This record gives sequence, C-alpha cells and structure tokens, in this order.
Amino acid sequence: MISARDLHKRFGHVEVLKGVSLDMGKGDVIAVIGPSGSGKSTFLRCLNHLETIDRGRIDIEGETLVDTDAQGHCRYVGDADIRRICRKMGMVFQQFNLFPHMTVLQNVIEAPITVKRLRREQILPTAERLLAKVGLAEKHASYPSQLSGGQKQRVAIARALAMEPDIMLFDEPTSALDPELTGEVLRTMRQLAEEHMTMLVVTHEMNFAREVANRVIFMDQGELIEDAPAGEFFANPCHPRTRAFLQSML
Amino acid sequence: MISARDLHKRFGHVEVLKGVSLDMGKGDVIAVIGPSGSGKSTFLRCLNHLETIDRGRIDIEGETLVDTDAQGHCRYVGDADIRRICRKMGMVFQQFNLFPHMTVLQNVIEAPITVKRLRREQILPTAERLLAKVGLAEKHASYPSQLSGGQKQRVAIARALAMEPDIMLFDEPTSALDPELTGEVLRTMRQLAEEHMTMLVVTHEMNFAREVANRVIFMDQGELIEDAPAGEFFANPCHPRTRAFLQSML
Amino acid sequence: GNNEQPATEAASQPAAARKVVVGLDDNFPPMGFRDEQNKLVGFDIDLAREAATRLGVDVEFRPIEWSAKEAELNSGRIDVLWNGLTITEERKQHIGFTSPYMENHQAIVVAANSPINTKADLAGKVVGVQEGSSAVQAVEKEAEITAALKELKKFGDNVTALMDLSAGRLDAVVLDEVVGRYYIAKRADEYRVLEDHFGAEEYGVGTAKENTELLAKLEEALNAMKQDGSAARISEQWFGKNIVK
Amino acid sequence: MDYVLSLLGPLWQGTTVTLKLFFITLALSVPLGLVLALLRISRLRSISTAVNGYIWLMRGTPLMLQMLFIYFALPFVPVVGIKLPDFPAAVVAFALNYAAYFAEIFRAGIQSINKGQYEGARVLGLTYAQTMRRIVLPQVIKRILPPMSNETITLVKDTSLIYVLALNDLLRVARGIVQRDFTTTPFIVAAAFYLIMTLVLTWIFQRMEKRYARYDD
Amino acid sequence: MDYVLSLLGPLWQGTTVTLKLFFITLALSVPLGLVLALLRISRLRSISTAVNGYIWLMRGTPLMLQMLFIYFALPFVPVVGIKLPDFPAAVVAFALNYAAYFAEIFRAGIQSINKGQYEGARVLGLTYAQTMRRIVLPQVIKRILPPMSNETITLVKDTSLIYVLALNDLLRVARGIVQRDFTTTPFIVAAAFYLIMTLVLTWIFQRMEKRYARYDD
Ligand SMILES: Nc1ncnc2c1ncn2[C@@H]1O[C@H](COP(=O)(O)OP(=O)(O)OP(=O)(O)O)[C@@H](O)[C@H]1O
Ligand SMILES: Nc1ncnc2c1ncn2[C@@H]1O[C@H](COP(=O)(O)OP(=O)(O)OP(=O)(O)O)[C@@H](O)[C@H]1O
Ligand SMILES: [Mg+2]
Ligand SMILES: [Mg+2]
Repeated sequence: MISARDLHKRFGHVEVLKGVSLDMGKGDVIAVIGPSGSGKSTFLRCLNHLETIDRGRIDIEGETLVDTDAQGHCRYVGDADIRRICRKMGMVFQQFNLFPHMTVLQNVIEAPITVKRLRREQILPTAERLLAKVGLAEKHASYPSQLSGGQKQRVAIARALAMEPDIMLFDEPTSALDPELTGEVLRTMRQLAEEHMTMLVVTHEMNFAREVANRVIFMDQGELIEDAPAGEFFANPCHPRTRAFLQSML
Repeated sequence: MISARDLHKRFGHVEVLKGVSLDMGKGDVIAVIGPSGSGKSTFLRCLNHLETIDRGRIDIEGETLVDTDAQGHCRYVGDADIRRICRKMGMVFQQFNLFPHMTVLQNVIEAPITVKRLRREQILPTAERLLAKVGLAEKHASYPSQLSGGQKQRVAIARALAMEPDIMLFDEPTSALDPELTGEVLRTMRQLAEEHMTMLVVTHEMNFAREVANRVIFMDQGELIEDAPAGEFFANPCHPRTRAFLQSML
Repeated sequence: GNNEQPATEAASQPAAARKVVVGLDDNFPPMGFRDEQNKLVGFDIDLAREAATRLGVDVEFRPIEWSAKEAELNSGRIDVLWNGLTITEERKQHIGFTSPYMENHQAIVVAANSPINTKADLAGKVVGVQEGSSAVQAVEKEAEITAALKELKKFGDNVTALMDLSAGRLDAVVLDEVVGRYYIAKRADEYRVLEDHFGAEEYGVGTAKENTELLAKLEEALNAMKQDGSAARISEQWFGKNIVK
Repeated sequence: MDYVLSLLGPLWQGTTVTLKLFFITLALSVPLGLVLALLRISRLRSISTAVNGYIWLMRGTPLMLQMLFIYFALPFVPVVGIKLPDFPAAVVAFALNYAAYFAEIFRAGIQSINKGQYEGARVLGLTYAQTMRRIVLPQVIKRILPPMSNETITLVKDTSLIYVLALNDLLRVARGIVQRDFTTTPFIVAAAFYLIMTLVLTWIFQRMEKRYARYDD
Repeated sequence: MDYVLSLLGPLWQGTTVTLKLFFITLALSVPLGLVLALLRISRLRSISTAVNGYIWLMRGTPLMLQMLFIYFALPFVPVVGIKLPDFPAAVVAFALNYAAYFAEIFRAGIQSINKGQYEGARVLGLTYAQTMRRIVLPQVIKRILPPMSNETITLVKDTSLIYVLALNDLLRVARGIVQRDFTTTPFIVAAAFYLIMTLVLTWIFQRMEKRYARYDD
C-alpha cells in the first residue's frame, strides 16, 4: 500500500530523516516507536505531504506521489494528483485538530460534503454509523470543547474514517490524554485493526504496540534502526539502542 | 503535621468533598489516588486555602487554619495568619505555573526576596543548591518557555523548596508530561522522600505510589474510601471500588 | 512672535486692566493671519496694536475658533473681537460694538468663465459660504434668493469654499469683499467678483455687552486714529488705498 | 425642556447623515478589508509589501487629510483622477481608511488560527480556498468581534470629521445651533445621541459574541 | 521646492504643539488608565460599576465634544466647575478620554493572565499587591503592546482635533497656510510629517516587542 524509499528531510541545518525506507502491505498494522525528536512525526507527515521531502520516493497504492531523478531533483506530481493520492490516507493527530466551530456531526460530514461533493442525506447514515462505532452516537450535537480528550480523539478518528481512506496514519493519538482516557481510544484503534484497516501508528503505548501491531519499527536520530514482527521485536530486539530504549520505557 | 477533620466543600449544587478527614505525621509520604472528578485536587487546594471550605477543621503543625463552630459557621483565622500558616506548605501544580517572564533563577528567588525579604546574596547560594539538586544548575538563565515539561516541573519543585516548607503538596505533577519526561520528575520526588520531606501527592503513577509512598489513600465521589500502608493497599484493597479502580489502571 | 504662550497665562489671571486680549481668527487674511515666519500680521492686527498703544495697555492676540467667538467672549477668555467683525442686528444682542471703522460688501465670487452675472442668476445654483460668517446671515436675509438656490453649503473656511469653486462643484462663493479680493489677487485668472452683492455692511470692534468701559475707550481711540490719519496710513499699507471710514 | 424638544428635529437630520455615512462605510470597508488581509498574508512578496505600504499610509495619516485630498487633490492626479461630489468623496475616504484598519484586524485574526486547523483540513482533502471559507474564516469572526466592536464605535464618532467637506452631520448641526442660540445645551443633546448609537452598537456586538460563545476554541 | 522648504518652519512649530499634547496626554492617561483598570476589576461592585460607566461615557461620545464641553461648559457646572485655558482644557479632555481607552486595554491584559499565575504566587506567600506588581503587570506589558501601539498612533492623529480650541497644531497650521497661500502643498507636507511621527512610534513599539520577545508565555 505504501512504499517509501530512502526519504531525506532537513529543517535548516538539521537532517531529520536520513534515508528512511518502509514497505507496508494491505492490512498491516505498524507501530512506530522511538525517542522524542527521532523523526517519527516528520516521517508520517512526509508520507501525506504535510511536509515535502528533499530526496527519495513515495508510492501510495502503486501511484507515485514523489520521486527523485538522477540529478537528485525531487519531483512531486501535480497539485490535484497530490490531493487525490493523499486522500487515500486518513490522519489522526496528537492534538485532535477538530474544528471547534462545528458540532461533532458537522466535523464528520464536512469533508465528504465539501471534498467528495456528497449531499447531506447521502453521508448522514455513514456518519451516524461511524459515530456509533466510536461510541459517540449521542454526542453528535456537542461541540468539541464540550468533550473529554478521549472523546475528541474518537471524533477525530470517525472524521478521518468518513472519507473512507485505505490507510490510517496516527501520530501519538493518546499522548495528550489522561491515562484513564487513553483506554477508550486504544480500544477503538484495536477494533479498527481487527477490521483489517491498514494502520501506521506512532505511539508511546508499548502495550498497544505489543498486542495490536503486527510489525514494530524503531526510529532513532532520523534512521529506521529496527523493523520486526511485534513479538520478536519485544522478545529479542537486535539493536543495542532499541534495547536501551525499551528498558527506559518500562 | 496536617490534620483535616470532616472537610465539606460544594461548588454550586455539587458537593465535591463530603466530609474528608486525614492525619498526616512528620515524614509521611501519602499518595492520593482516585478517578477523575473525585475531589482529589479540591481536597489539596482546601488544605492551603486555594479554596475555602464550607465546613470542617484544618490544623497545620498544631495551628488552626479554620474551624467550624457549634452553629456550623466556618471561621478562618486572619489574613496575615492564613498567609503565615499556608507558607509552611509548598505546592507543585500539574500546569507548573512558573512565571514566564522570569528566568529559572528569578523564579526560584522571587518569593524568598519578596515574601521573606531576604537579600539576593542571602538566597543565591540556596537557590543554586536547589537547582543543582533538581539537575538544572546550568539552566538558571533560561526562561521557562525554553525548557521541556519535565524541566519546568523540576524548576517548580525547586521554587517551592526555596521557601523552605515543612510539607510539600503535589497535584498530579507528571500528568502534563510525556511518558519519557515523567521519570526525571519522579526521581526528584523520590529523592525528596528519601530526605524525609513530608509529602502529599495526588498522582496517577501507580509505580510511584507503590514504591515511594508509605501510605496511599483512595478517594471517590468526594469521599476518602480507603487509607492504608502502600504495600497493603495494592496487595489487598478492602473496598470493591478501590479494586475496580486499580484494575482499570493496569 | 508666538502668541499662544502668554495667552494661556492670561486666561488664568483675573481680568487685568493693563492688558487687553484680542480674539481673532488667525486664518483670516488680510485682516489677521500668519506670515512665513508664523507671525501674526494683518490689517486688523496693526489697527489693534495702534489702538492699544493709545490706550496705554498691552495687547495680546489670541487665536480662537471663529465659530465659537461668542462663547469665547462670553466666558471672558477674550476681551475684544477685532477681526473683520461685521455689525449685525443678531450679534448686537450679545456683543457690544464700537461705531463702524470700515465698510464691506458681501461679495459674490464666481469662476472667471461663469455665465453668472447677477444675484438672480444664482437660482438653481450651489453657493458656498464660511460657517459662522456674516455672509450666512447676509444671504439668508434675502429669502427669495435663498429659496431659489439649489443648496447653500457652509464650509469650515473660505478657502475650502473657493477651492470647491475651482473644482467646479460650487457655482459661487459669498464672502467679505476685502477677503475675497485678497484671494482673487492670488489667482486673478480663475475668479471674478460680480457687481451685484449681498448688501453693504460695516466692520466694528466687539466687546462683551457689559464691558461698556472698555468699549468707550476703544471708541475714543478709534476716532482719534481716524482723525489723525494713522488709520488711513495702515489701510494704505494693506489695501493700497484708504478704505477706512 | 421645550427647547430640548425643538432641537431634536435638526439633530435627528444630522444623525441621518451620520448614520448614512456609517453604514455605507461599513458595507464597503469590511469586504475591502478582508480582501486586503488575504492579499497581505499572500506568499507573493510584492503584493504583500504593496498592501502593507497601503495600510501604513492609511493608518499613518489623519483621515481628515485623506478626505481633503480625495476631494480637492484627486481630480488633478493624472489617470486615476476623478472629481467626486462631497458625500461620495467622504465615503471613499472613509472606506479606504477603515478598510486598512479592518485589514489589520482580519489579518491578526487569520494568523491567530492554529496551524493544526489547516493541517486537519488538508489531510481531509480540502483545498486552500475551501479551508479558508469553511474552516478558518468562520472561526476568525468569533475572535475579531472585540476589536471590530471597538473600531466600529470609533467609526461612529469619526463620522463627525465630514464637516470639512461642509456636510451637516450630527456634531456639526449641534455646533451650528450652539452658535445660533448661544447655549451649550445642543452639545449635551448631541452627546446623548452619540451615546445611544454606541449603546446600540455595543448591544449588537454583545449579542453576536453571545451567539458565538456556543462553542469554545 | 523652495516653497516646501519655507513651509518647514511653521509646520515644525505646529508639530511641537502636536507633540507636546501627545506626550503630556500619554504621561497622564497611562497611569490614570491603569488605576481605572484596577478599580474596574475590583470586587467592590459599586466602584467597578462607576468606573464602567465612566469608560462607557468617554468612549461613547466624540472627543471633540468632550473638549468643547470642558472648555465651554465646565466653567458653568457647579462645584467642579473650573475655567481652564485652552491648552490645559485640551490636555484634560485628551487625558480623560484616552485613560478610558487605556483602561480597557489594561483590563483585558490583566484578565488574560492565567489564573495559575495568581495561584502560583499565592502558594508562595505573595500578597495580592505583590502578585500584581511582580507577577501580573510585568506580563501584561508584553501582551498589551500591540493594542497600545494602535491607540498611541491614533492619538498622534487625534491631536489635530484641538483645532476646535484654535490651537495651532500641525494640521491647523497647514490649513492656515493653505488659506493664506491658496495651495494644497502644505497638506502634503503635513501628511509627510504625520507619517514620520507614526513611523517613529511604530519603530519604538517594534523594538519593545522585540525586547519582550525574549520570553514566551
Ligand atoms: N517545522 C520544523 N522546523 C524545524 N525543525 C523541526 C520542525 N519539525 C520538527 N523539527 C525537528 O525535527 C526533529 C524531529 O522531530 P519529530 O517531531 O519528527 O520527532 P518525533 O520523533 O515525532 O518526536 P516526538 O516523540 O517528540 O513527537 C526534532 O529535532 C524537531 O525539533
Ligand atoms: N471551580 C470549580 N467550580 C465548579 N466545579 C468545580 C470547580 N473545581 C472543581 N469542580 C468540580 O468538582 C469536582 C471535583 O473536582 P477535582 O478537580 O477536585 O477532581 P479531581 O479528583 O482532582 O479530578 P482530576 O483527576 O480530573 O484532576 C469535579 O466534578 C469538578 O467538575
Ligand atoms: Mg511526534
Ligand atoms: Mg485534579
């Protein structure tokens, strides 16, 4: 579904991604872990064009989003194509980024109506089903500010799902939440995984990585150091840096 | 050191504290746990007069801060006395509440100079010792906005200690922090406990409660339900609500 | 020199007999205005100076907002109004006047190429005047003409009105002839003055109504100046001929 | 008291001039200000700089001067020169001047919207224009209400500057009567008129703020 | 060109009047505004309401009217009535008016400071006065710089209203010369003078903002 080859990205003088590659198949649930500042978020953001890469190649479901030619010039496809390709990926942020001036329901149906040009009646059943799925059917008329953090994040997930993406990207979806609220979001994500959604999840929740992900990758200082099936990753990490990190998290 | 008797507190129609009592001896390290909204913060804030109680009695080191007479009228001592008594307690907040316009050092020496009327030279050695103790000696000239969350919280601890309190109150000192930054703050608190500081700590960190506290109290819906030595508390909780809560946290 | 400074001090003192405060519009050439050095000059200024010398008092010139002249006089901040002040019946109710020292017409100024030649031609036209000037009363006194006008526009000052005349949005401006001639001299090719006018009138010096003592003294000084020719001399300096009467 | 009643007619006539200028200015300067704000944050350096210069010029010189300029000097400027009648000239000056102030308010409002809102809209596939129209601007309205309220109330009082073009707004009518009748009562009545107008405005803005209070940022 | 040079002297004299009024107003209205703001947020309902009414009155009526009132009508008011000379009357009106505006800016600034700052200071034993002086107000300064900058620039231009008291500020001197010489050049030169003044102010405020940028909230 996603193929990233040798991604490079620098902010000013700092090289944040130093050649990261990843292949992701349909139904994969990959957890991305690593210390703060290692480039996890930047990697995710490069995949869906929230950041532009400096070198490398990204293909999404067989379509090339960006490639680098022999002279080292990085070329993106046209704006409309970028939008079309990136729409295959839904994204959930740490800070939710819900639209505060819209109710929960409006948040969910906004993009289908504006982007996909569906009529309200067409999307409403889907939206209600999704809200029920994340356990928020009765909150459809609330504003985001009236929700707890865990509820906000579940709305964000429903909003992303309403665009029917093939792949979901999560950037630390629970780290702005109280420990007690984390559980409900993780449950929703676990449910998605069980329905075979393809997911790429940056997380600090080791339990989630251990139990839900089928692959775990470890990033440090802009490099992808380890990439292994979940069980193996925790039982027997190859790299000393991975081991040190896992120790510090327990 | 602290004796609270039958504290009652309501916000509007909601009774948030329904008769909470606690006795705390010198050197006690008490962890307060309980679900969100159970009144933990309110209890702490009543102890040092950030909220006024509606009924009950509070004594700090043998001095009465507030008492309720036979008619049920709650009487606080005079303003100057309140300030003097409450100064025996230092407090650390979840949101740090550092002064953003002052450097780390200025944050630490502000109260000793303004409140205790010490000269700068008198307090400087203490301040430097405290900053070294929390591992931030070299950050003394930084502004709070230039620090990580964990560093901010450690400055907040040093700032409270600079007033030489006999008791330290902590209200979820780590819950605004990334998991990785939590460790450094907990280490500082553990060190304080080892130096026999009397501490009352509202926390979600079960490990801290288990390993550092000598007593754990559990609050639910404005009541103090369980109060036991730490080992006993986790090994063998009496109350079903405590058991349910502990389960959900694991 | 700079007249504001002493002015502010004067107002805080009780009416000093040794000093007379003259209120004037310092944007009223040629009667009173500021030269390139920002000094107050003008025909009325010279006349007032001469009179003060004769009375043996200091004179202080105080710029006022002309449209607030009655209030200034009334509040006692100034003693005298001396700035091409037209004697009218309305004003006589609030202001004590000396006998006239000069005759003036409410002249009608039109663009050089304008078809307007008489008062009657003003029917259906837009006419400008200075707010608070005697031109307003002069025009409004002739009720039929006023009624026939398309509009009587009241400007903050005469120059704004004259500029609007140049811009073609006005058809005529009514203003004191002495003032009008001053401006027309500056742009002779643009304007002309009609034979017709809105009546003759007279300039006098004004004081507060109850201040009869000062009024009498001013009257005396003015008469003396007319008789010994010093008034005529000042007039020749400013207008090239003696128009003092 | 009878005297006060006799003032109401003329003062009301002045008030209609004041209100007319007020509403036309508002109707023109708000959209113009929005366009200027969007140009100001545009990535095209030259456009942004030009708009910035315009705003600087309009905010740096007195409105009265701008009005005199448009009325008297503009007709002689080549190409753009046009001779406007008095009220339209005042309207143009007011609209151009207030558009500059509103542009700054809008710009600050737009820039106060969190980057996360743009990213949230972007990953859902909204274009820049859609993001502005559906996500950003609706939120901007809530945030700019307080400065807009201030500026609008200032506008009510600024209308009195049109006396320089010999237009009879409320304050000028009052001054005329003060001269005629030799009493300051008309000022007091005029002050009451202004207070009523600003009160109504304050009330309208408070209602709007209340309406937008149904959600928090 | 020679003509323009000959204008500089008189216009500069007008500018000194403008600047004098500007600086005296600023020096009086800023402290007065601060006092009003503190009274406005006081818990004593009656004081807070009274200050609120004062601010409403001063912001709801035109400054020009206030000036005319203080100059012409105040002397006849019993008890407080006092006859002020022209420049002091203008200064009083400007100071009272701008104090009301500054008070609102200060109040908003003070209320924008997080409750946590008060609590942080309180648990350290600081009194309310100490908290204000050492913790709150220093932070307020940073936050109010942008609106203060706006208001101050408006003040520069508002000074031209003192023409109603026949004081020769920059704009009135320019108008006087226009009347004497019958040309609009003095207006253009005056506009340049205003632009220079507002530029200098903008620059000063930018430097202050930069200075306070060393910390973030
Ligand atoms: N827009 C930006 N401009 C400059 N530097 C940036 C930017 N975004 C990120 N960085 C830097 O790039 C590095 C990698 O950041 P990134 O957010 O990808 O890390 P991360 O692994 O997601 O960390 P965290 O766990 O804290 O979210 C960091 O050093 C960060 O400071
Ligand atoms: N200032 C206030 N006004 C009204 N209600 C309040 C106020 N402060 C707290 N409450 C309410 O009192 C109850 C107890 O709040 P408190 O903050 O003490 O709980 P807590 O146990 O500290 O919860 P948490 O773990 O979320 O911090 C909650 O229902 C809360 O909504
Ligand atoms: Mg990240
Ligand atoms: Mg709490």
